Amino acid sequence: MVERISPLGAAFRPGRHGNLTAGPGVQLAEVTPPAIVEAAAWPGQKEALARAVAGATGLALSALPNAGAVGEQATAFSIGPHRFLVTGGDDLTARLTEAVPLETGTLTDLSHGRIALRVAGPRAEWVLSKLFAIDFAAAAFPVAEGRATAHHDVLAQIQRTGPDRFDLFVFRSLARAFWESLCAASEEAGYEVVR
Amino acid sequence: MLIPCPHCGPRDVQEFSYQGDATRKRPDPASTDVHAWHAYVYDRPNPAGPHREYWQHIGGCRAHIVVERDTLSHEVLGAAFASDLSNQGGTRP
Amino acid sequence: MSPRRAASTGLVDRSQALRFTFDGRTYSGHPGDTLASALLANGITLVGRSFKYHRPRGIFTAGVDEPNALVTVLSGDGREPNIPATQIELYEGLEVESQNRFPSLEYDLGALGQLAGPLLSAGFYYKTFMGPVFGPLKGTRFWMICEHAIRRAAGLGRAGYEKDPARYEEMNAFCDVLVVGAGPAGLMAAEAAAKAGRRVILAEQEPKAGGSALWSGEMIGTRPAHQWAQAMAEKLAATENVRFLPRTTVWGYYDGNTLAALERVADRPSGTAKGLPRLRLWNIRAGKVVLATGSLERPVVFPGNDRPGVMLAGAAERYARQYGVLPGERIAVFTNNDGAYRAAAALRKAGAGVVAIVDVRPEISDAARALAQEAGVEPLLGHAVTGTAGKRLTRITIQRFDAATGRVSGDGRPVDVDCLAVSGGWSPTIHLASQAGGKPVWDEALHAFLPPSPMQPWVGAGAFAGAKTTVEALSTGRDAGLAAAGKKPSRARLPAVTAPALDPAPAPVLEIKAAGKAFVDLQNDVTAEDVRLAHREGFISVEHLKRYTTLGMATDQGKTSNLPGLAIMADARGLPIPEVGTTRFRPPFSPVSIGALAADRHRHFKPDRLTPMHDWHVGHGARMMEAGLWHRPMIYGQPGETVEQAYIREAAAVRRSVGICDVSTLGKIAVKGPDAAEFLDRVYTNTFSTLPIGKARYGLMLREDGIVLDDGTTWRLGAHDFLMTTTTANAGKVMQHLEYFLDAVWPHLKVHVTSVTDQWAGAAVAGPDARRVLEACVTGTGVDNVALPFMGIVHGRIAGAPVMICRLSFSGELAYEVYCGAGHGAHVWEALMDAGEPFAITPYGMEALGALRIEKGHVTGAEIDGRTTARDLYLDGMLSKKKPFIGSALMDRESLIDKNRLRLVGIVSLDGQPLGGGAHVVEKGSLDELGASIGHITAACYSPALERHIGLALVKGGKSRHGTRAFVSDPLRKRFGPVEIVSHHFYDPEGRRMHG
Amino acid sequence: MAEYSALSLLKNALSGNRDWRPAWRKAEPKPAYDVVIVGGGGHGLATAYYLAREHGIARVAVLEKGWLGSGNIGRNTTIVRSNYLLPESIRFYDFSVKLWENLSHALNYNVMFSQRGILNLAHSPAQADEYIRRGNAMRHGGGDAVWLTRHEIARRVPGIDFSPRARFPVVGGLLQPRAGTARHDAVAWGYARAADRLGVDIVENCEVTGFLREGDRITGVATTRGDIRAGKVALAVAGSTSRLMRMAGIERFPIESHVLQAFVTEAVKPYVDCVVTFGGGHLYMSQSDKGGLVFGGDLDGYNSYAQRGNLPLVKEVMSEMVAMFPATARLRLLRSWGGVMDMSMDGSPIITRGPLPGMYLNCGWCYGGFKATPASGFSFAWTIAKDEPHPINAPFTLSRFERGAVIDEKGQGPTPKLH
Repeated sequence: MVERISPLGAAFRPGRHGNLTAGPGVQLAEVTPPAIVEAAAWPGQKEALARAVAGATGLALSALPNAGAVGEQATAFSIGPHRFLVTGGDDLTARLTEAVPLETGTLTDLSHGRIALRVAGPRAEWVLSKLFAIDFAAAAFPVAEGRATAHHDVLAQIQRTGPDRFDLFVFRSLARAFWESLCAASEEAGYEVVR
Repeated sequence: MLIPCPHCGPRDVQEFSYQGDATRKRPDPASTDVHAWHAYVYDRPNPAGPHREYWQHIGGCRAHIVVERDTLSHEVLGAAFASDLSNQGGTRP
Repeated sequence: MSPRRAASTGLVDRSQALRFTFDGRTYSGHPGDTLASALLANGITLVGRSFKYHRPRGIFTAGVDEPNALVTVLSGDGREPNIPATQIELYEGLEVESQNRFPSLEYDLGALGQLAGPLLSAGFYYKTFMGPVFGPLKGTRFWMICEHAIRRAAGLGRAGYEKDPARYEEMNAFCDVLVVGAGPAGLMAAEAAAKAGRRVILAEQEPKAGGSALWSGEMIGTRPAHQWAQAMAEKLAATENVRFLPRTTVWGYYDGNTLAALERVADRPSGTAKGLPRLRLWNIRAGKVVLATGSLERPVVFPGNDRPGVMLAGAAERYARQYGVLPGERIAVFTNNDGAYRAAAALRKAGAGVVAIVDVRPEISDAARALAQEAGVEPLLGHAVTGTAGKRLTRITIQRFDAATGRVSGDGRPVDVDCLAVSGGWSPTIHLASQAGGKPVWDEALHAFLPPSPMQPWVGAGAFAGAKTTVEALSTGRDAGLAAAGKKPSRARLPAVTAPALDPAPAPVLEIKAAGKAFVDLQNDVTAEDVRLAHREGFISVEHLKRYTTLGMATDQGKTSNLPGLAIMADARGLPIPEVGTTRFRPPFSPVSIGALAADRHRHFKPDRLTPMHDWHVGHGARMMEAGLWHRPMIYGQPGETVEQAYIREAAAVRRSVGICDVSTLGKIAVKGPDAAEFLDRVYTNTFSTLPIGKARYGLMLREDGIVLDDGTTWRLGAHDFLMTTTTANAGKVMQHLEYFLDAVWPHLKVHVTSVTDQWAGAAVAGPDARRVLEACVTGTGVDNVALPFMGIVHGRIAGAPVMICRLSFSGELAYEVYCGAGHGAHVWEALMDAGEPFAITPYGMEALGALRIEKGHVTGAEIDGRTTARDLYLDGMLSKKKPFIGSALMDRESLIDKNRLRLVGIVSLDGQPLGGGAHVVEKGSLDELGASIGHITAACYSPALERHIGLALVKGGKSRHGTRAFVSDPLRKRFGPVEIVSHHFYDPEGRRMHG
Repeated sequence: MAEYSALSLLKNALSGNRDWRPAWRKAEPKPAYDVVIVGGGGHGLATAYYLAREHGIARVAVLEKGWLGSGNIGRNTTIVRSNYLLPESIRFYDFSVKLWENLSHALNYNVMFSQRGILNLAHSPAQADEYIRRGNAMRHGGGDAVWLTRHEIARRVPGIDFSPRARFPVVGGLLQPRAGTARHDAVAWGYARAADRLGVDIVENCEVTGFLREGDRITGVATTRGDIRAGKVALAVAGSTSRLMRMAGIERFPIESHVLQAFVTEAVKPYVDCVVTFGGGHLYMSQSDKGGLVFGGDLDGYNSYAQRGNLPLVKEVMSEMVAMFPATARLRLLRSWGGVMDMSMDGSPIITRGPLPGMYLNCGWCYGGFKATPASGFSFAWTIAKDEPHPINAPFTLSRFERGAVIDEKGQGPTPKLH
């Protein structure tokens, strides 16, 4: 298997940076999973698609807007009226292909096209609020839910994977620029880049 | 200004791309009525008051939404998925 | 201690000294001071010069409404002009200078302009400077000479040209209730909403909460009001569901209850904690808003009302109480209302001499009388100040005044003073409410405009809403907070307030008419006479008044001048003030740094979009260029090579052996579903439903109006699975185009589109040796002519990575596009470079790509410019006659098929000199005598294959001119020369090479 | 002696400025006129002036619903230029610039047209070619245009980001030296005063509420101040065109109303001399005589009649400002405002007879209305007086959309927000 090369390049600088007077407020990491697949349903088929994705991944996934699920091996969340972003291991595409018939919808492999960046820590909401015009408070954005939003030209599909942990899926070609913005936004809180 | 996306909830206008008048009817694709095509492509009601219009949630779920909004006050009066309200006129091909 | 420091310290920490410089001289102040209070404490009352007449000016207010005391801050990371001294928190090392004076603040030559005073009446510049009608100064010349001098005299501070190194940030916040203003009303509102469980943001423009409580001298409960406010603020700040933002000005009220605020986080030079922004822009989306923005005092207009030493009474009181500073030693008070009496008492208590209270009213309340007694002076009722003297105020003149008729009588009585505290009553600060929509409502008793009825979900409280006392402020504040939280008003007891029972209603007198210049807009030097002149000339609507005289257009946006200006116009027109109207307030409430509005994009204006091979390109000497957001190699220059030499070498290598080019930026869209083929038939002008699996086809798209939108190849990967490619520039546009039709027009079609531009890295391998390069590295598939015919697609591996190869050609050579997962892009690229080494594989950039496509006559964005039709580009063959498609209905309208349209041709330089994109084509003429343009060159290059300078062009008549001579006419680059118009298919028109 | 001159200023100064006459009479509407012009903005007033001045038609009323000049004549960024690409546009706007050059004299009112030049910055070789194409088109069309290299720009305009870190490096720029800025309000007032002195009635606070008709023919207008009959009714109501057309029974029309915001900073000493536009986005900036930097960018991008915009566009424009002139981060935005634009389907105006008998229409100015004021008034007056277009406005018909003869400067097609 050929290893994928991270697009972050020299912009990825492990270690602590920024204002560390109160310790790093966030950890930043690249956490791109082996497989990222966009699953899209035909009108009226989103529930069937959610069931199919659930069956293939073992996730408890609902078809409600913004819904999502987080598991050990896989995650999924709604990114549009008929769409989920599903992540998992190397066998994800094969499993989904088996589970999702053409009558339900289609699958598109984005394993190379999207990069997952993780922002975690007590100041994660604060840092992300600098970049996105959505409400990151736990009451408004519960764990496992997803949001599709944008920071200027950078589309981001965001899942809350823990009380103070968010995984952001961005276009690969823009990942380095966005990473730099993310680091800059994190300087005030202090940040640690972890592998 | 906030646009109430039926999928994502209310979002700032900066996430949306405006696509204009949503009352125009696209003629039947096979139609050769140039006047009807001309009206569809060029003419707009452009009311001062409630206006039905398309917004695409381009910085979000990418759905097209039909929004009713007052052009005098910018108050949003309602929103629905465009896919539930096809603007294709004539017979369906 | 400075003689101007009062005995009581106010809220200033005198245990610590802070040094600062003003115009190069060093002074000292304390934490808690503003620059204004520190200057006053040092006895400095001359601070600036006015805009037009360069008159000496002092400190007029103590807050955001300051029109006069503007300085340039030098000690930040860059010069910052026009900052009110009242808005600068003092810090150690603060360095400021005064503005709009030459050679010095004390002796300003600009003040000589005052001699021409009557000539410089409102709008004088519209009536002169036109200059002569004939001769060298005709037209606009004379005016421009005059203008040059006028521009130098105008302007306030001087701005710098150095890049601003400061950090600016933006924050998005959501709350149930936003409370604007942390005075007594705002504090109560925030507390009430917080107790009801709402998420609350409390924003206060000053460093400390309290508003008027900081200097009212009142008691709330058992404590001085400022202590009560501080305790409330501390309690709220510690409350989980409250965010208290001091130093935060809410400056814009936009649609959808979105408000913009500016927080001064670390507005001082570096040395603050790393990572802190200088300013932070808050975008606040609030469920409900409580406006508790208080009120602003307005002056009375009278001759000489602008001298340093004249200030608002509330400001004088505030300097005495909050800052422990005496604005003068011999102070007079001039008022039309009771409020100024409290100021008089405060000033006296702080240690100043109060020498007179001049009141236009014939009678006053008992409470006012008692305060006058505290101030130790008998008020002069039915009197007015009618004149002043001194560069810095030394004397005022007092005369009898009849408030009913506005008439002045009797002899002037001089009184020696060094400060005059003036009050014309208070106007609610309704700016944000006005921005939110609606017309303000006139209140006769307060002689002021109250906020309009809400057009957006806000609730008013305190003086903003017309509350006349602190008790009312507390109760309206609490009710507003509850209302915003969706609760009913409370009957619980409010803290008691100890305050004098003053009459809140001012006398309706805002101007004293007497001889001498009386200023309405202090900064812009608009006088009462200017307002009357505007009236005489018919500029009587408020908007005309403002525009004709510049009243209210200065940096303070008329905060002190608005109402007096209206009152004078109303008087001139013989109308009540509300019938003259008021102007609509617009954002921002107070000036906002542009850096803060650019926020993080101050340093990252647009993201850099990089291909998977970007680092390789840069590492191998590529010179990169912009292509939208993308960075693409322009050339891979070798030492000593010019751009032209490099691209010629690269392009020649493609024609001779083999080259490789990064095409990852091409837009790529996955089109999937049972109706995908049908959809593509509707979207493209040609047919895709007949395309076999494993093959690609070139396609053309039109807009609805029949103009070409984009072109590209689409690959059929499965029965219901297509990969569409678009041009780099139009990828987003095409995606939106497809999404629109699928969502809004044909939602019943079962088709999904997804952008996969970033999923795939692409490399074009082109040249006679291209196949041999692939043969050397591709496994798992053949790449020979049988396995991979022209427009065929195969799947295999290169260096272990899965690849998809399509044989298609943009260069006209035998060529392949090799696609792989983007994460493998650099890996596959390097493997191709290794495999190509025996053939001297040459990476080529955009310039060579351009030259190769010009030789082939392929169109790109320069020809598909949003105005050309398929016929213009001789792509008629792609217009299916068997089916309708987007654009088919309108593409043949009469003007779109006109013979004289600009159509695509090739151009060959006949004089051996280069052609340039953007040059025009003419039938005759010269650079001295330009001919009529018959078209223009869209792209040009030196063709290594033809060894000539060639270009593509759009010219009238197109093909019909093939074989004719014309001229390239490029006056901008001073190039004129003969050309031949030829077919745009310059090179291998039969396509033998790419099919080979 | 001219009513306005240095001498008259002096004379009036000596008499305490008490003898100035109103700039225009507050006329009462008469029952009938030869021509009624609806819209007391720049174009309507200019049309009235040229009708009276060039064609001797003085029984003319200009009806303004609010205060004179309350529309876009007083809300724009004051730029006058003719740096267009297409021959129809070049001919029209260059004609306008020529009128501008003598306008202060013609009106005896200083409109402060200052020919300080406009510089369009180009940031890539492709963009440079595009601008050079335009500059060459201007030159071949009889206009003025000069190409400046990066170094010439650096010398001429301090403060532009020439650092290696600039996101969109400047590769060159197109300069039109004869372009510049003018004092916007003065143009309305100058035309109003000059028209008034020629006998035109300017009626403020007079809103048109409907049309008087005989059959198909428009014979006058109903207003809040009574019915007014007219031989010809001319509409110059950019921003409200669709509303007026609806009153005339035309429900759909090739116009969308959009809000455009504009901005001004606090006044500073001379900072930038010419008008500069940024090619890495959409921004145009100049400095007013008073010292404020006046600038604007894109439309907010949605239909609006509200004369108020929203925050995202404000931030976008400021970002571009800082990208172009990094030091302006330290300047402060003083005021923003909004105007309602008549956005047409190809970005070009409509100046024509019709669409109903007795009606004449001037609309669809998009961003371009201010600089067009003199030529628009001149050619509209010609069209009204002679019942045929002047050569400069002949291409700007309403029927061009149906024929496909669009004048699409930006190549964006029928998407008004992109023009």
